[in-house]
Amino acid sequence: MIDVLYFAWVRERIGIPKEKLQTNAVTVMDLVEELRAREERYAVAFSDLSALRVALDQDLSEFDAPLDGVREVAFFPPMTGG
Amino acid sequence: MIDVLYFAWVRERIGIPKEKLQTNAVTVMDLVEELRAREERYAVAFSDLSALRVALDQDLSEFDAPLDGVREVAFFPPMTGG
Amino acid sequence: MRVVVQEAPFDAGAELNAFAKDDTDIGAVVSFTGVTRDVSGGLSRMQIEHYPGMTERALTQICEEAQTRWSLADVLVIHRFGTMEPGDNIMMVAAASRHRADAFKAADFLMDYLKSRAPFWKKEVTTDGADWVAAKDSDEDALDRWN
Amino acid sequence: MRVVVQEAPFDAGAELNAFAKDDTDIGAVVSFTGVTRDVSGGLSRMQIEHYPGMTERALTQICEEAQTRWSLADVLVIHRFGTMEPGDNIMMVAAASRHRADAFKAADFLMDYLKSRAPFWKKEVTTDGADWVAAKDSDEDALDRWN
Repeated sequence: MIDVLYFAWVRERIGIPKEKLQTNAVTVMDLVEELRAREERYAVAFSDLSALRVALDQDLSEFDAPLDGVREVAFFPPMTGG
Repeated sequence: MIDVLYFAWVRERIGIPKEKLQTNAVTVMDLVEELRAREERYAVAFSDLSALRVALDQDLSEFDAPLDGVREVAFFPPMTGG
Repeated sequence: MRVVVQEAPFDAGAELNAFAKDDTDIGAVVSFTGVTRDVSGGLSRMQIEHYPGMTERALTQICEEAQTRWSLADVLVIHRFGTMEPGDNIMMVAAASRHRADAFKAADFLMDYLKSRAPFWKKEVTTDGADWVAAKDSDEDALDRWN
Repeated sequence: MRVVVQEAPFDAGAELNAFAKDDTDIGAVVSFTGVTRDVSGGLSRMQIEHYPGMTERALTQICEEAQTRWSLADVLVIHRFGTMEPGDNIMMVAAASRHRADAFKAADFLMDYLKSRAPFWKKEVTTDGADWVAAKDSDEDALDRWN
Protein backbone atom coordinates (compact mmCIF):
# COMPACT_ATOMS: atom_id res chain seq x y z
CA MET A 1 0.00 0.00 0.00
CA ILE A 2 1.19 3.48 -0.88
CA ASP A 3 -0.10 6.92 0.18
CA VAL A 4 -0.83 9.18 -2.80
CA LEU A 5 -1.26 12.89 -2.11
CA TYR A 6 -2.59 15.65 -4.39
CA PHE A 7 -2.14 19.39 -3.97
CA ALA A 8 -3.50 22.63 -5.46
CA TRP A 9 -5.39 22.17 -8.77
CA VAL A 10 -4.40 18.49 -8.95
CA ARG A 11 -6.27 17.98 -5.67
CA GLU A 12 -9.23 19.99 -6.99
CA ARG A 13 -9.45 18.07 -10.28
CA ILE A 14 -9.17 14.66 -8.66
CA GLY A 15 -11.48 15.75 -5.86
CA ILE A 16 -9.58 14.28 -2.89
CA PRO A 17 -6.39 15.31 -1.07
CA LYS A 18 -5.13 11.82 -0.37
CA GLU A 19 -5.78 8.14 -0.95
CA LYS A 20 -4.20 4.76 -0.21
CA LEU A 21 -3.48 2.60 -3.25
CA GLN A 22 -2.50 -0.98 -3.84
CA THR A 23 -0.19 -0.90 -6.86
CA ASN A 24 2.40 -2.97 -8.68
CA ALA A 25 3.79 0.08 -10.45
CA VAL A 26 7.57 -0.04 -10.74
CA THR A 27 8.09 3.66 -11.54
CA VAL A 28 6.17 6.88 -10.95
CA MET A 29 5.24 6.80 -14.65
CA ASP A 30 3.67 3.35 -14.23
CA LEU A 31 1.59 4.71 -11.34
CA VAL A 32 0.52 7.69 -13.48
CA GLU A 33 -0.61 5.30 -16.23
CA GLU A 34 -2.63 3.27 -13.70
CA LEU A 35 -4.29 6.42 -12.38
CA ARG A 36 -5.03 7.78 -15.88
CA ALA A 37 -6.79 4.51 -16.73
CA ARG A 38 -8.96 4.62 -13.62
CA GLU A 39 -11.32 7.51 -14.21
CA GLU A 40 -11.77 10.56 -16.40
CA ARG A 41 -10.90 12.99 -13.54
CA TYR A 42 -7.49 11.31 -13.19
CA ALA A 43 -6.94 11.33 -16.96
CA VAL A 44 -7.65 15.07 -16.97
CA ALA A 45 -5.44 15.81 -13.96
CA PHE A 46 -2.53 13.86 -15.46
CA SER A 47 -3.04 14.90 -19.09
CA ASP A 48 0.02 17.18 -19.24
CA LEU A 49 2.93 15.91 -17.15
CA SER A 50 5.06 18.93 -18.00
CA ALA A 51 2.64 20.89 -15.76
CA LEU A 52 3.16 18.46 -12.87
CA ARG A 53 5.81 17.74 -10.27
CA VAL A 54 6.23 14.65 -8.11
CA ALA A 55 7.71 14.09 -4.66
CA LEU A 56 8.68 10.69 -3.25
CA ASP A 57 8.68 10.52 0.54
CA GLN A 58 8.72 14.33 0.59
CA ASP A 59 11.71 14.80 -1.71
CA LEU A 60 11.25 16.23 -5.21
CA SER A 61 11.79 13.47 -7.76
CA GLU A 62 11.30 12.53 -11.43
CA PHE A 63 8.59 10.61 -13.29
CA ASP A 64 11.01 7.84 -14.25
CA ALA A 65 12.08 7.26 -10.63
CA PRO A 66 11.46 3.79 -9.11
CA LEU A 67 8.78 3.38 -6.43
CA ASP A 68 10.63 0.63 -4.63
CA GLY A 69 10.40 1.25 -0.87
CA VAL A 70 8.50 4.51 -1.29
CA ARG A 71 5.62 5.05 1.18
CA GLU A 72 4.33 8.45 0.06
CA VAL A 73 3.93 9.85 -3.46
CA ALA A 74 2.70 13.41 -3.99
CA PHE A 75 1.59 15.06 -7.24
CA PHE A 76 1.27 18.81 -7.60
CA PRO A 77 1.81 21.74 -9.98
CA PRO A 78 5.08 23.74 -10.00
CA MET A 79 5.46 25.55 -6.69
CA THR A 80 4.53 29.21 -6.32
CA GLY A 81 5.68 30.13 -2.83
CA GLY A 82 7.56 33.18 -1.62
CA MET B 1 37.93 83.47 0.10
CA ILE B 2 37.32 79.76 0.05
CA ASP B 3 36.30 77.39 2.86
CA VAL B 4 38.62 74.40 3.18
CA LEU B 5 37.41 71.43 5.23
CA TYR B 6 39.33 68.42 6.50
CA PHE B 7 37.89 65.12 7.71
CA ALA B 8 39.07 61.96 9.50
CA TRP B 9 42.86 61.54 9.62
CA VAL B 10 43.38 64.53 7.31
CA ARG B 11 41.67 66.68 9.97
CA GLU B 12 43.77 65.07 12.70
CA ARG B 13 47.08 65.57 10.87
CA ILE B 14 46.39 69.17 9.99
CA GLY B 15 44.92 69.78 13.43
CA ILE B 16 41.86 71.81 12.42
CA PRO B 17 38.51 70.84 10.86
CA LYS B 18 38.09 73.96 8.74
CA GLU B 19 39.76 77.16 7.65
CA LYS B 20 39.14 80.09 5.32
CA LEU B 21 41.84 80.71 2.74
CA GLN B 22 42.68 83.46 0.32
CA THR B 23 44.05 81.70 -2.76
CA ASN B 24 44.80 82.26 -6.41
CA ALA B 25 44.86 78.53 -7.13
CA VAL B 26 43.28 77.68 -10.47
CA THR B 27 42.82 73.94 -9.81
CA VAL B 28 42.54 71.74 -6.72
CA MET B 29 46.12 70.60 -7.41
CA ASP B 30 47.33 74.21 -7.25
CA LEU B 31 45.62 74.56 -3.87
CA VAL B 32 47.25 71.34 -2.65
CA GLU B 33 50.69 72.70 -3.67
CA GLU B 34 50.03 75.94 -1.79
CA LEU B 35 49.01 74.00 1.32
CA ARG B 36 51.98 71.63 1.10
CA ALA B 37 54.35 74.62 0.97
CA ARG B 38 52.78 76.23 4.03
CA GLU B 39 53.77 73.94 6.90
CA GLU B 40 55.10 70.46 7.59
CA ARG B 41 51.73 69.19 8.88
CA TYR B 42 50.14 70.05 5.53
CA ALA B 43 53.02 68.46 3.61
CA VAL B 44 52.52 65.28 5.64
CA ALA B 45 48.73 65.24 5.23
CA PHE B 46 49.00 65.76 1.45
CA SER B 47 52.06 63.56 0.87
CA ASP B 48 50.13 60.76 -0.89
CA LEU B 49 47.26 62.05 -3.00
CA SER B 50 46.19 58.52 -3.97
CA ALA B 51 45.06 58.17 -0.33
CA LEU B 52 42.95 61.34 -0.56
CA ARG B 53 39.63 62.38 -2.03
CA VAL B 54 38.34 65.87 -2.74
CA ALA B 55 34.84 67.34 -2.85
CA LEU B 56 33.97 70.70 -4.41
CA ASP B 57 30.85 72.31 -3.00
CA GLN B 58 29.88 68.91 -1.58
CA ASP B 59 30.24 66.92 -4.80
CA LEU B 60 33.09 64.41 -5.22
CA SER B 61 35.60 65.76 -7.71
CA GLU B 62 39.14 65.32 -9.06
CA PHE B 63 42.45 66.96 -8.24
CA ASP B 64 42.71 68.50 -11.68
CA ALA B 65 39.29 70.17 -11.43
CA PRO B 66 39.12 74.00 -11.65
CA LEU B 67 38.28 75.97 -8.49
CA ASP B 68 36.49 78.73 -10.40
CA GLY B 69 33.30 79.64 -8.52
CA VAL B 70 33.85 77.02 -5.83
CA ARG B 71 33.07 78.13 -2.28
CA GLU B 72 33.84 74.96 -0.32
CA VAL B 73 36.68 72.46 -0.83
CA ALA B 74 36.91 69.36 1.36
CA PHE B 75 39.81 66.90 1.66
CA PHE B 76 39.38 63.47 3.21
CA PRO B 77 40.43 59.81 2.95
CA PRO B 78 38.38 57.27 0.96
CA MET B 79 34.99 56.83 2.61
CA THR B 80 34.29 53.92 4.93
CA GLY B 81 30.58 54.14 5.68
CA GLY B 82 27.96 51.42 5.75
CA MET C 1 18.91 28.39 11.80
CA ARG C 2 15.18 28.95 12.27
CA VAL C 3 12.48 27.63 9.92
CA VAL C 4 8.89 28.51 10.73
CA VAL C 5 5.78 27.45 8.78
CA GLN C 6 2.64 28.86 10.30
CA GLU C 7 -0.85 30.10 9.54
CA ALA C 8 -0.71 33.04 11.96
CA PRO C 9 0.58 36.48 10.94
CA PHE C 10 4.11 37.37 12.03
CA ASP C 11 5.76 40.68 12.90
CA ALA C 12 8.60 41.17 10.39
CA GLY C 13 10.13 44.03 12.39
CA ALA C 14 10.18 42.06 15.64
CA GLU C 15 11.66 39.07 13.78
CA LEU C 16 14.38 41.27 12.26
CA ASN C 17 15.28 42.72 15.66
CA ALA C 18 15.41 39.28 17.30
CA PHE C 19 17.44 37.73 14.45
CA ALA C 20 21.13 37.06 15.14
CA LYS C 21 20.83 39.28 18.21
CA ASP C 22 23.40 37.36 20.22
CA ASP C 23 26.05 37.13 17.49
CA THR C 24 28.83 39.66 18.18
CA ASP C 25 30.78 38.98 15.01
CA ILE C 26 28.24 39.84 12.35
CA GLY C 27 28.38 43.03 10.33
CA ALA C 28 25.54 42.49 7.88
CA VAL C 29 21.91 41.38 8.01
CA VAL C 30 19.85 41.15 4.81
CA SER C 31 16.13 40.50 4.99
CA PHE C 32 13.48 39.90 2.36
CA THR C 33 9.79 40.30 3.11
CA GLY C 34 7.16 39.03 0.67
CA VAL C 35 3.90 40.97 0.74
CA THR C 36 0.49 40.01 -0.67
CA ARG C 37 0.32 42.21 -3.72
CA ASP C 38 -2.85 43.50 -5.26
CA VAL C 39 -1.70 43.38 -8.89
CA SER C 40 -4.97 44.05 -10.63
CA GLY C 41 -6.57 46.13 -7.94
CA GLY C 42 -9.30 43.49 -7.56
CA LEU C 43 -7.65 41.01 -5.21
CA SER C 44 -9.81 40.25 -2.23
CA ARG C 45 -7.57 37.58 -0.70
CA MET C 46 -4.79 35.08 -1.31
CA GLN C 47 -4.96 31.45 -0.25
CA ILE C 48 -1.77 29.51 0.26
CA GLU C 49 -1.75 25.72 0.37
CA HIS C 50 1.31 23.74 1.41
CA TYR C 51 2.52 20.18 1.96
CA PRO C 52 2.96 19.73 5.72
CA GLY C 53 6.13 17.81 6.47
CA MET C 54 7.72 18.29 3.08
CA THR C 55 7.56 22.08 3.47
CA GLU C 56 9.67 22.15 6.63
CA ARG C 57 11.99 19.55 5.13
CA ALA C 58 12.51 21.50 1.89
CA LEU C 59 13.03 24.83 3.68
CA THR C 60 15.56 23.28 6.05
CA GLN C 61 17.47 21.77 3.10
CA ILE C 62 17.53 25.14 1.33
CA CYS C 63 18.87 26.86 4.48
CA GLU C 64 21.53 24.17 4.93
CA GLU C 65 22.60 24.57 1.31
CA ALA C 66 22.94 28.35 1.83
CA GLN C 67 25.08 27.71 4.92
CA THR C 68 27.44 25.47 2.97
CA ARG C 69 27.79 28.04 0.18
CA TRP C 70 28.39 31.16 2.28
CA SER C 71 29.78 32.06 5.66
CA LEU C 72 26.60 32.77 7.60
CA ALA C 73 26.14 33.37 11.31
CA ASP C 74 22.41 32.68 11.09
CA VAL C 75 19.55 32.06 8.67
CA LEU C 76 15.81 32.60 9.11
CA VAL C 77 12.82 31.52 7.02
CA ILE C 78 9.21 32.21 7.97
CA HIS C 79 6.40 31.27 5.56
CA ARG C 80 2.69 31.48 6.17
CA PHE C 81 -0.10 29.35 4.74
CA GLY C 82 -3.87 29.87 4.79
CA THR C 83 -5.74 33.04 3.87
CA MET C 84 -4.04 36.43 3.45
CA GLU C 85 -5.40 39.91 2.73
CA PRO C 86 -3.70 42.40 0.38
CA GLY C 87 -0.82 44.05 2.24
CA ASP C 88 -0.29 41.11 4.61
CA ASN C 89 3.20 39.69 4.96
CA ILE C 90 3.37 36.24 3.34
CA MET C 91 6.90 35.30 4.28
CA MET C 92 10.37 36.53 5.12
CA VAL C 93 13.92 35.30 4.93
CA ALA C 94 16.99 36.75 6.62
CA ALA C 95 20.72 36.02 6.48
CA ALA C 96 23.40 37.31 8.85
CA SER C 97 27.09 37.31 7.98
CA ARG C 98 30.37 39.07 8.68
CA HIS C 99 30.33 40.39 5.12
CA ARG C 100 27.58 42.08 3.18
CA ALA C 101 28.16 40.19 -0.08
CA ASP C 102 27.55 36.84 1.67
CA ALA C 103 24.39 38.11 3.36
CA PHE C 104 23.00 39.50 0.08
CA LYS C 105 23.82 36.38 -1.94
CA ALA C 106 22.40 34.04 0.70
CA ALA C 107 19.10 35.92 1.00
CA ASP C 108 18.78 36.07 -2.79
CA PHE C 109 19.54 32.34 -3.07
CA LEU C 110 17.05 31.45 -0.31
CA MET C 111 14.32 33.34 -2.17
CA ASP C 112 15.05 31.77 -5.55
CA TYR C 113 15.02 28.24 -4.13
CA LEU C 114 12.08 28.83 -1.85
CA LYS C 115 10.03 30.12 -4.81
CA SER C 116 10.47 27.02 -6.95
CA ARG C 117 11.46 24.24 -4.56
CA ALA C 118 9.36 24.65 -1.41
CA PRO C 119 5.86 23.13 -1.74
CA PHE C 120 3.60 26.17 -1.52
CA TRP C 121 0.82 27.02 -3.97
CA LYS C 122 -0.92 30.37 -4.19
CA LYS C 123 -4.51 30.90 -5.22
CA GLU C 124 -5.75 34.41 -5.93
CA VAL C 125 -9.35 35.14 -5.08
CA THR C 126 -10.64 38.19 -6.96
CA THR C 127 -14.05 39.65 -7.64
CA ASP C 128 -14.02 37.56 -10.87
CA GLY C 129 -13.36 34.23 -9.16
CA ALA C 130 -10.42 32.19 -7.90
CA ASP C 131 -7.32 31.12 -9.83
CA TRP C 132 -4.17 29.23 -9.00
CA VAL C 133 -1.11 31.41 -9.61
CA ALA C 134 0.91 30.01 -12.51
CA ALA C 135 4.61 29.37 -11.92
CA LYS C 136 6.80 31.73 -13.92
CA ASP C 137 9.51 30.46 -16.25
CA SER C 138 11.63 33.34 -14.95
CA ASP C 139 11.49 31.84 -11.45
CA GLU C 140 12.71 28.47 -12.71
CA ASP C 141 15.38 30.20 -14.81
CA ALA C 142 16.54 32.15 -11.77
CA LEU C 143 17.86 28.91 -10.27
CA ASP C 144 20.47 28.68 -13.04
CA ARG C 145 22.26 31.63 -11.46
CA TRP C 146 23.36 29.38 -8.60
CA ASN C 147 24.83 26.48 -10.59
CA MET D 1 12.20 58.24 -0.43
CA ARG D 2 13.49 58.79 3.09
CA VAL D 3 17.11 59.69 3.92
CA VAL D 4 18.00 60.05 7.60
CA VAL D 5 21.41 60.96 9.04
CA GLN D 6 21.37 61.00 12.82
CA GLU D 7 23.44 60.42 15.93
CA ALA D 8 20.64 58.66 17.86
CA PRO D 9 20.08 54.89 17.69
CA PHE D 10 17.24 53.68 15.49
CA ASP D 11 14.91 50.68 15.68
CA ALA D 12 15.51 48.63 12.50
CA GLY D 13 12.41 46.49 13.10
CA ALA D 14 10.12 49.49 13.56
CA GLU D 15 11.64 51.11 10.46
CA LEU D 16 11.07 47.94 8.43
CA ASN D 17 7.45 47.73 9.55
CA ALA D 18 6.79 51.40 8.77
CA PHE D 19 8.54 51.24 5.37
CA ALA D 20 6.31 51.22 2.28
CA LYS D 21 3.38 50.51 4.59
CA ASP D 22 0.85 52.38 2.45
CA ASP D 23 1.90 50.93 -0.91
CA THR D 24 -0.62 48.29 -2.00
CA ASP D 25 1.22 47.23 -5.13
CA ILE D 26 4.53 46.06 -3.69
CA GLY D 27 5.40 42.40 -3.37
CA ALA D 28 8.98 42.59 -2.17
CA VAL D 29 10.90 44.49 0.50
CA VAL D 30 14.65 43.96 0.89
CA SER D 31 16.48 45.47 3.85
CA PHE D 32 20.14 45.61 4.82
CA THR D 33 21.23 46.39 8.36
CA GLY D 34 24.86 47.18 9.14
CA VAL D 35 25.97 46.23 12.64
CA THR D 36 29.06 47.32 14.60
CA ARG D 37 31.20 44.23 14.41
CA ASP D 38 33.75 43.19 16.97
CA VAL D 39 36.26 41.70 14.54
CA SER D 40 39.22 41.19 16.84
CA GLY D 41 37.27 40.69 20.03
CA GLY D 42 38.88 43.84 21.44
CA LEU D 43 36.64 46.56 20.05
CA SER D 44 35.37 48.88 22.72
CA ARG D 45 33.61 51.34 20.44
CA MET D 46 33.33 52.70 16.91
CA GLN D 47 33.35 56.42 16.11
CA ILE D 48 31.80 57.61 12.88
CA GLU D 49 32.58 61.04 11.47
CA HIS D 50 30.66 62.50 8.54
CA TYR D 51 30.45 65.61 6.38
CA PRO D 52 27.17 67.34 7.30
CA GLY D 53 25.41 68.61 4.22
CA MET D 54 27.37 66.53 1.72
CA THR D 55 26.24 63.32 3.47
CA GLU D 56 22.53 64.00 2.94
CA ARG D 57 23.25 65.22 -0.58
CA ALA D 58 25.26 62.11 -1.53
CA LEU D 59 22.73 59.69 -0.01
CA THR D 60 19.86 61.41 -1.80
CA GLN D 61 21.74 61.21 -5.13
CA ILE D 62 22.42 57.49 -4.59
CA CYS D 63 18.72 56.84 -3.84
CA GLU D 64 17.66 58.82 -6.91
CA GLU D 65 20.07 56.82 -9.06
CA ALA D 66 18.60 53.56 -7.70
CA GLN D 67 15.11 54.83 -8.55
CA THR D 68 16.10 55.55 -12.14
CA ARG D 69 17.67 52.09 -12.55
CA TRP D 70 14.89 49.96 -11.04
CA SER D 71 11.17 50.12 -10.56
CA LEU D 72 10.93 50.97 -6.86
CA ALA D 73 7.90 51.95 -4.81
CA ASP D 74 10.07 53.35 -2.02
CA VAL D 75 13.66 53.64 -0.81
CA LEU D 76 15.00 54.18 2.71
CA VAL D 77 18.48 55.04 4.00
CA ILE D 78 19.29 55.62 7.67
CA HIS D 79 22.92 56.18 8.73
CA ARG D 80 24.21 57.08 12.17
CA PHE D 81 27.27 59.08 13.16
CA GLY D 82 28.95 59.50 16.54
CA THR D 83 29.89 56.73 18.96
CA MET D 84 28.64 53.14 18.63
CA GLU D 85 29.11 50.06 20.83
CA PRO D 86 29.67 46.55 19.43
CA GLY D 87 26.32 45.12 18.34
CA ASP D 88 24.75 48.54 17.72
CA ASN D 89 23.08 49.14 14.38
CA ILE D 90 25.14 51.58 12.29
CA MET D 91 22.84 51.95 9.34
CA MET D 92 20.13 50.38 7.24
CA VAL D 93 18.82 50.60 3.69
CA ALA D 94 15.55 49.23 2.33
CA ALA D 95 14.01 48.97 -1.12
CA ALA D 96 10.40 48.11 -1.97
CA SER D 97 9.32 46.92 -5.39
CA ARG D 98 6.73 44.84 -7.19
CA HIS D 99 9.44 42.32 -8.04
CA ARG D 100 12.03 40.70 -5.83
CA ALA D 101 14.91 41.03 -8.32
CA ASP D 102 14.51 44.82 -8.41
CA ALA D 103 14.35 45.08 -4.63
CA PHE D 104 17.46 42.91 -4.20
CA LYS D 105 19.48 44.74 -6.84
CA ALA D 106 18.49 48.17 -5.54
CA ALA D 107 19.44 47.36 -1.93
CA ASP D 108 22.74 45.84 -3.08
CA PHE D 109 23.47 48.91 -5.24
CA LEU D 110 22.58 51.32 -2.42
CA MET D 111 25.03 49.55 -0.12
CA ASP D 112 27.88 49.50 -2.64
CA TYR D 113 27.53 53.20 -3.41
CA LEU D 114 26.91 54.24 0.16
CA LYS D 115 30.10 52.40 1.25
CA SER D 116 32.41 54.24 -1.13
CA ARG D 117 30.56 57.43 -2.11
CA ALA D 118 28.85 58.76 1.02
CA PRO D 119 31.20 60.80 3.25
CA PHE D 120 31.43 58.68 6.40
CA TRP D 121 34.65 57.63 8.11
CA LYS D 122 34.91 54.95 10.77
CA LYS D 123 37.43 54.91 13.60
CA GLU D 124 37.83 51.77 15.69
CA VAL D 125 38.71 52.27 19.33
CA THR D 126 40.23 49.11 20.82
CA THR D 127 42.15 48.36 23.97
CA ASP D 128 45.32 48.95 21.88
CA GLY D 129 44.33 52.43 20.73
CA ALA D 130 42.29 54.09 18.01
CA ASP D 131 42.64 53.61 14.24
CA TRP D 132 40.82 54.89 11.20
CA VAL D 133 39.33 52.00 9.22
CA ALA D 134 41.08 51.69 5.84
CA ALA D 135 38.91 51.63 2.73
CA LYS D 136 38.98 48.24 1.01
CA ASP D 137 39.91 47.88 -2.65
CA SER D 138 37.10 45.30 -2.83
CA ASP D 139 34.57 48.01 -1.92
CA GLU D 140 35.80 50.28 -4.71
CA ASP D 141 35.87 47.31 -7.12
CA ALA D 142 32.27 46.44 -6.16
CA LEU D 143 31.12 49.62 -7.94
CA ASP D 144 32.23 48.17 -11.29
CA ARG D 145 29.35 45.72 -11.05
CA TRP D 146 26.91 48.56 -11.72
CA ASN D 147 28.58 50.06 -14.81
